[in-house]
Amino acid sequence: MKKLVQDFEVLHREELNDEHFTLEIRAYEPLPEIKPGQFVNVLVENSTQTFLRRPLSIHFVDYEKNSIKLYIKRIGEGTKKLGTLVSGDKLNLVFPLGNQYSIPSSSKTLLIGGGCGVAPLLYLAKHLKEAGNEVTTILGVRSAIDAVEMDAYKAYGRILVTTEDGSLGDKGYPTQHSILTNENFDYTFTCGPEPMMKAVARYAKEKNIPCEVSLENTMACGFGACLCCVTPTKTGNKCVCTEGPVFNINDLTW
Amino acid sequence: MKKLVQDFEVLHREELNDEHFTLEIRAYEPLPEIKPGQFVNVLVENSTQTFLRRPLSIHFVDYEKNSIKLYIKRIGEGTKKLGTLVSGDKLNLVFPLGNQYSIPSSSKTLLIGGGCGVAPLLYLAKHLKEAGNEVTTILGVRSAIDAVEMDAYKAYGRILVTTEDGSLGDKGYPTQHSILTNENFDYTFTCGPEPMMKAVARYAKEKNIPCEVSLENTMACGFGACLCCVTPTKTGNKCVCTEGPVFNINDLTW
Amino acid sequence: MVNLEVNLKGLSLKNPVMTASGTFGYGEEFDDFIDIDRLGGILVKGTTRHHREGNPYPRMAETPSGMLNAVGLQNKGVENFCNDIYPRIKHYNTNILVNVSGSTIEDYIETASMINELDRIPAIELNISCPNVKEGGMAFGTSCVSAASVVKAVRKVYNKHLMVKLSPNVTDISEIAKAVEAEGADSVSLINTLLGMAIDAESRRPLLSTITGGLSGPCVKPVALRMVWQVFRAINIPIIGLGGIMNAKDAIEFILAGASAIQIGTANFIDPQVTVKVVEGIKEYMIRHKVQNISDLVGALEIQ
Amino acid sequence: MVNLEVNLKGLSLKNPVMTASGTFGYGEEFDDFIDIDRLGGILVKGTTRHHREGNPYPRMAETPSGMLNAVGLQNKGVENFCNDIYPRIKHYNTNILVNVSGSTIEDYIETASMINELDRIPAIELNISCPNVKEGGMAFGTSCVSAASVVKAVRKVYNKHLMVKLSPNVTDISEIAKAVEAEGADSVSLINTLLGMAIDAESRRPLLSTITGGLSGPCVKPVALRMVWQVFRAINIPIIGLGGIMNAKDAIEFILAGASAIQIGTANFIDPQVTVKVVEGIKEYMIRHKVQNISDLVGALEIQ
Ligand SMILES: Cc1cc2nc3c(=O)[nH]c(=O)nc-3n(C[C@H](O)[C@H](O)[C@H](O)COP(=O)(O)OP(=O)(O)OC[C@H]3O[C@@H](n4cnc5c(N)ncnc54)[C@H](O)[C@@H]3O)c2cc1C
Ligand SMILES: Cc1cc2nc3c(=O)[nH]c(=O)nc-3n(C[C@H](O)[C@H](O)[C@H](O)COP(=O)(O)OP(=O)(O)OC[C@H]3O[C@@H](n4cnc5c(N)ncnc54)[C@H](O)[C@@H]3O)c2cc1C
Ligand SMILES: Cc1cc2nc3c(=O)[nH]c(=O)nc-3n(C[C@H](O)[C@H](O)[C@H](O)COP(=O)(O)O)c2cc1C
Ligand SMILES: Cc1cc2nc3c(=O)[nH]c(=O)nc-3n(C[C@H](O)[C@H](O)[C@H](O)COP(=O)(O)O)c2cc1C
Ligand code: FES
Ligand code: FES
Repeated sequence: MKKLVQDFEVLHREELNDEHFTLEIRAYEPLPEIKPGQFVNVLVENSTQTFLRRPLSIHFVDYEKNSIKLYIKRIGEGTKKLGTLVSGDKLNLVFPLGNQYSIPSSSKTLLIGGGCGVAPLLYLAKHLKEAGNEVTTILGVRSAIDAVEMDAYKAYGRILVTTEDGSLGDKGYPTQHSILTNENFDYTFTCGPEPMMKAVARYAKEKNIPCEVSLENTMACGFGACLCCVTPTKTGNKCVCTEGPVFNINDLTW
Repeated sequence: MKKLVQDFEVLHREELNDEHFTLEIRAYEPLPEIKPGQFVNVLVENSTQTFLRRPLSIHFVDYEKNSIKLYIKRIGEGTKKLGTLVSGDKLNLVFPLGNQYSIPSSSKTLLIGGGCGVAPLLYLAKHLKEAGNEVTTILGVRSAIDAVEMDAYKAYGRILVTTEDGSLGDKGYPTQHSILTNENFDYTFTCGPEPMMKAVARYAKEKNIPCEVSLENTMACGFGACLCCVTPTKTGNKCVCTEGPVFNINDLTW
Repeated sequence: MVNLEVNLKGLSLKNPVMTASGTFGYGEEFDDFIDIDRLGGILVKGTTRHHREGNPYPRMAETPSGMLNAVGLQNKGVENFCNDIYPRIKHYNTNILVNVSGSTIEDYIETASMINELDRIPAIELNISCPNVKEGGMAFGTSCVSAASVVKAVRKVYNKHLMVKLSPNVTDISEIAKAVEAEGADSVSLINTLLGMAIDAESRRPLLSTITGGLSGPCVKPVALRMVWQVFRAINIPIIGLGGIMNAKDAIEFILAGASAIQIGTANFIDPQVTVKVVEGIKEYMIRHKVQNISDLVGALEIQ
Repeated sequence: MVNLEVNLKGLSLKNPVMTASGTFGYGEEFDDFIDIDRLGGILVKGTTRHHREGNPYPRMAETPSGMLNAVGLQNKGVENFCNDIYPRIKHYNTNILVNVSGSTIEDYIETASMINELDRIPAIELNISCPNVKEGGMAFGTSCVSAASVVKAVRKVYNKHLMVKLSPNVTDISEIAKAVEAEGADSVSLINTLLGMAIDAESRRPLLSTITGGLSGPCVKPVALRMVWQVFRAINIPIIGLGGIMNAKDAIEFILAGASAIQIGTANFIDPQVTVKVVEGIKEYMIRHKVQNISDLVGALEIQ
């Protein structure tokens, strides 16, 4: 999978709630094959406080429109600046980066996302469904207003929600959802805050099913050149940007 | 004259030709009294290459609209960025800075400008006329297309042009304009490239008439705090930002 | 309410925010913009025994997230300061510190003893680190022996608070800090500017008349923070931290690294009101983090 | 046509553009983005006698116009390099230089002598300046005596081009340069990273696991340029300049200051194609300025 540096054109920015938005961007050249779990490294221009690129998961790919969708949470200068882009603006990407989630077949798969960790799960759900799996996605959010894009997930399977304030779905964290005790799954995939992913990992270990997590890290390059993004694994330090971001929990020292 | 730090709102940007544009900006508070020859120091935001403010002469003041007009030449990052501002954008200014041109009365005054050195002359022409002087302005430009805002100057007196390619007015530099040999003046004021100002100074010395020039310099603060902007004078180094930008040529070591 | 007061070995500041020498004129330049009395202290321009014209134009170049200057200590000399400037500025209700520079030990002694006589100047900042003076201004700050010798000499004639400003252009700044502490410095301020250079590729000329000059602004902040942290672990007298502070967050970082007070330099050029904003920002941070005394934050960096 | 060839005391480069060690992996990481054979040379990762895991996470922090890193020379050791990596990358039709790092003189000797055997490696860059290794990596580069001793030892076992990479964290870099020249270094490269630090004011923690780390990027360019200029006037062997080069204009500045060739580091992370763009940009500058040979620009800074 050849990595590219390319300009994209912003097609559309959609505000999901106060913090989150999606950015749909179109490539000028035909997109290469992009796997679920991969990410892009975005150059934030016209900003004094973003010297390095910003890594963002690929939220969705539309080959017909030749576009990629990003799901972004406003955190600091960089993401805030991205949240001001409008249709027609240019955006420079290094992509596609990183490895990918495994795609089993004919299995009962469980996807658990929290915060902006939900970003890669939509595209993963699509691939899982296409490979003949049964897909259940649990999104853990703070409040009903944060439960966005429900319909998109529905297209690929079942979508469940937990809210911290109980305003929608089960109250609590996604790993406290009743379905985890009521049903059994063959595979689990997760992305989100580390404590949540660790809870999912504990659940998977208990149930003795495979679990893949997507890690974040501080990245300078995103393609294996700087070694700034290591995570400890059972076989030594590994680069999150090339040997991850997706790791099987069995490889981690969790 | 109290100096202020204030946000302004862009009312209008007008492209004069490929290189030059004017920016009319409105203050939220009533403008203080602004003298001809003074300048502002502008913060260029959202640009990675402009750490310091950019000094720009005050081209015109409209107290009724509570607005200042700047006349800007695209040079580098900062001025190019200013050339992308649109109506409604904010601009932070430190102003009014520097001293001012002298305003004689009932005199025959000659204003000579070249390049973006014309910036302060329009507002000066207005003041000279209001004080009962006769105003002749010579603008030296490269070609007819650069002879902009002629009507504005006309409101305050006679406007003459020299072009380097002879496409409008007298051919040559402004100090070669025939009027300098055909008529006599009591005062001369100039702003523009140093070689031009030096030619004007020579002319004034020959004719034994007062001559005031507006100098540029590298500025960090613009209000006398850093001493980065000195120019040598007969009485030692002087700050261009507080003791200038306007100097009588008799004080300079030219 | 939160308590921003700082006690620097007897020199008490109403808050930790001071201005950096050479970037704040004599204070008066900022009267239009802020109420100077709200600051912990102001450091006036580098002052020398004799009048100095400074370096020729050009003296300034912009750099990525910073600037180079080659002012070269332009000032009218200490006598002029005592007779003309001091009477004009002594009314400020804040600590006025004079930055004392020199080319020889005798210069420093002369200048410091004259300033010693001024009632309303509670401290001097001994500048042994200015990179823009040919005749040795910086050399004093780049070896322990010479740094110690100038501090020792000045200590004899100066009996108020003696702050010593250290040069970052050294292999081991904590050694220099220890040397000046041993000679009786009451505090150290760091960093002065890093020696740098800028070139215009098109004209093939240096951008400064002096070829090299002093680098300041946010670009130097990581180096400055590191040095404050190193010095904090090496000495027992208070540290005044500076170098690239643009806002309250930056100021807090220096305090966490070990600075008892901070100075703001280059940022004054970009926002002449930055100093009072930093005072307010520090207050806000303390309230938000439930910190009662600013001194509780000094060196409070958490290391596992 | 313009001639970009550079001869560094026997080491000939097709153009002055090389990559900086630790920022370009083993070259392979850039195969997707550029044709590496178009570069004057590549410096592969810092290589040590033994396998090193490097420092714990987090290893990186963004700073104004730059970044701090604390990678800590993560690499699989020189044997792994010779057996596994070298065969994979030796096909590149450019100069491959190995950056040799160590904690003891013996380490340097061992590593250098093993690299000496590799046909397609025409030179090593002796890293006596890495700030991220506790056991002395940087100490070697911060005194003339120790710098000289390691160069002397390596010179005995290494008979190809010996480039020595200098630390900027010193009082007088030209003294160090002279010391390594005297021991037979064929060229010097400068600068390595400046020692810096970053703090998160909110969590009150350092942003790097090692607290301090190495600063690189445009923020250090003024310091790097100044050092190249100082060293250029002090020694007679060629200088390879680096520190914050982002484009051809920056590269030209280093060459005017005295660099015979340049290296590009951090910029590779932001634009993985920057190196070839700089080659093109230098060509364009030479044509525009009617410079026939790049060597005509070396140290050609005009000073009145
Ligand atoms: C592989 C990968 C995929 C990601 N996918 C997404 C995504 O799909 N959507 C999304 O909204 N975010 C995603 N992130 C996180 C995103 O990169 C950061 O939120 C972003 O870089 C913050 O930039 P900023 O300029 O807005 O904030 P900054 O001002 O840079 O930082 C604000 C805070 O965030 C922390 N931070 C900054 N950069 C990172 C980083 N790279 N990793 C962890 N913490 C950081 C800082 O320490 C600081 O405390 C991903 C990160 C990685 C590594
Ligand atoms: C008192 C004063 C009044 C001015 N009035 C006007 C005006 O009315 N209209 C106008 O268009 N310009 C004016 N200028 C010049 C204007 O400030 C510069 O063109 C501007 O700062 C360039 O910024 P930049 O970011 O576009 O270019 P940069 O990228 O900063 O610089 C491009 C080139 O211009 C040179 N340069 C940068 N800043 C200055 C400076 N302050 N003085 C001299 N050379 C500089 C640089 O060395 C470089 O070669 C004035 C300057 C001063 C000092
Ligand atoms: C224009 C200018 C002039 C300076 N003059 C002096 C001086 O006279 N004495 C001194 O000790 N430091 C002087 N400095 C250094 C500053 O006081 C300060 O140490 C340095 O700029 C770093 O802080 P900053 O990044 O906040 O500016 C000067 C700095 C600048 C930018
Ligand atoms: C992530 C990273 C890793 C580095 N590793 C090494 C190294 O192994 N050996 C070395 O000599 N320099 C190393 N350096 C320093 C660079 O080679 C270079 O000297 C420095 O970054 C300045 O150049 P730049 O500003 O162009 O990046 C590293 C720099 C970075 C940013
Ligand atoms: S971010 Fe550079 S190696 Fe992973
Ligand atoms: S620009 Fe600072 S004194 Fe003039």
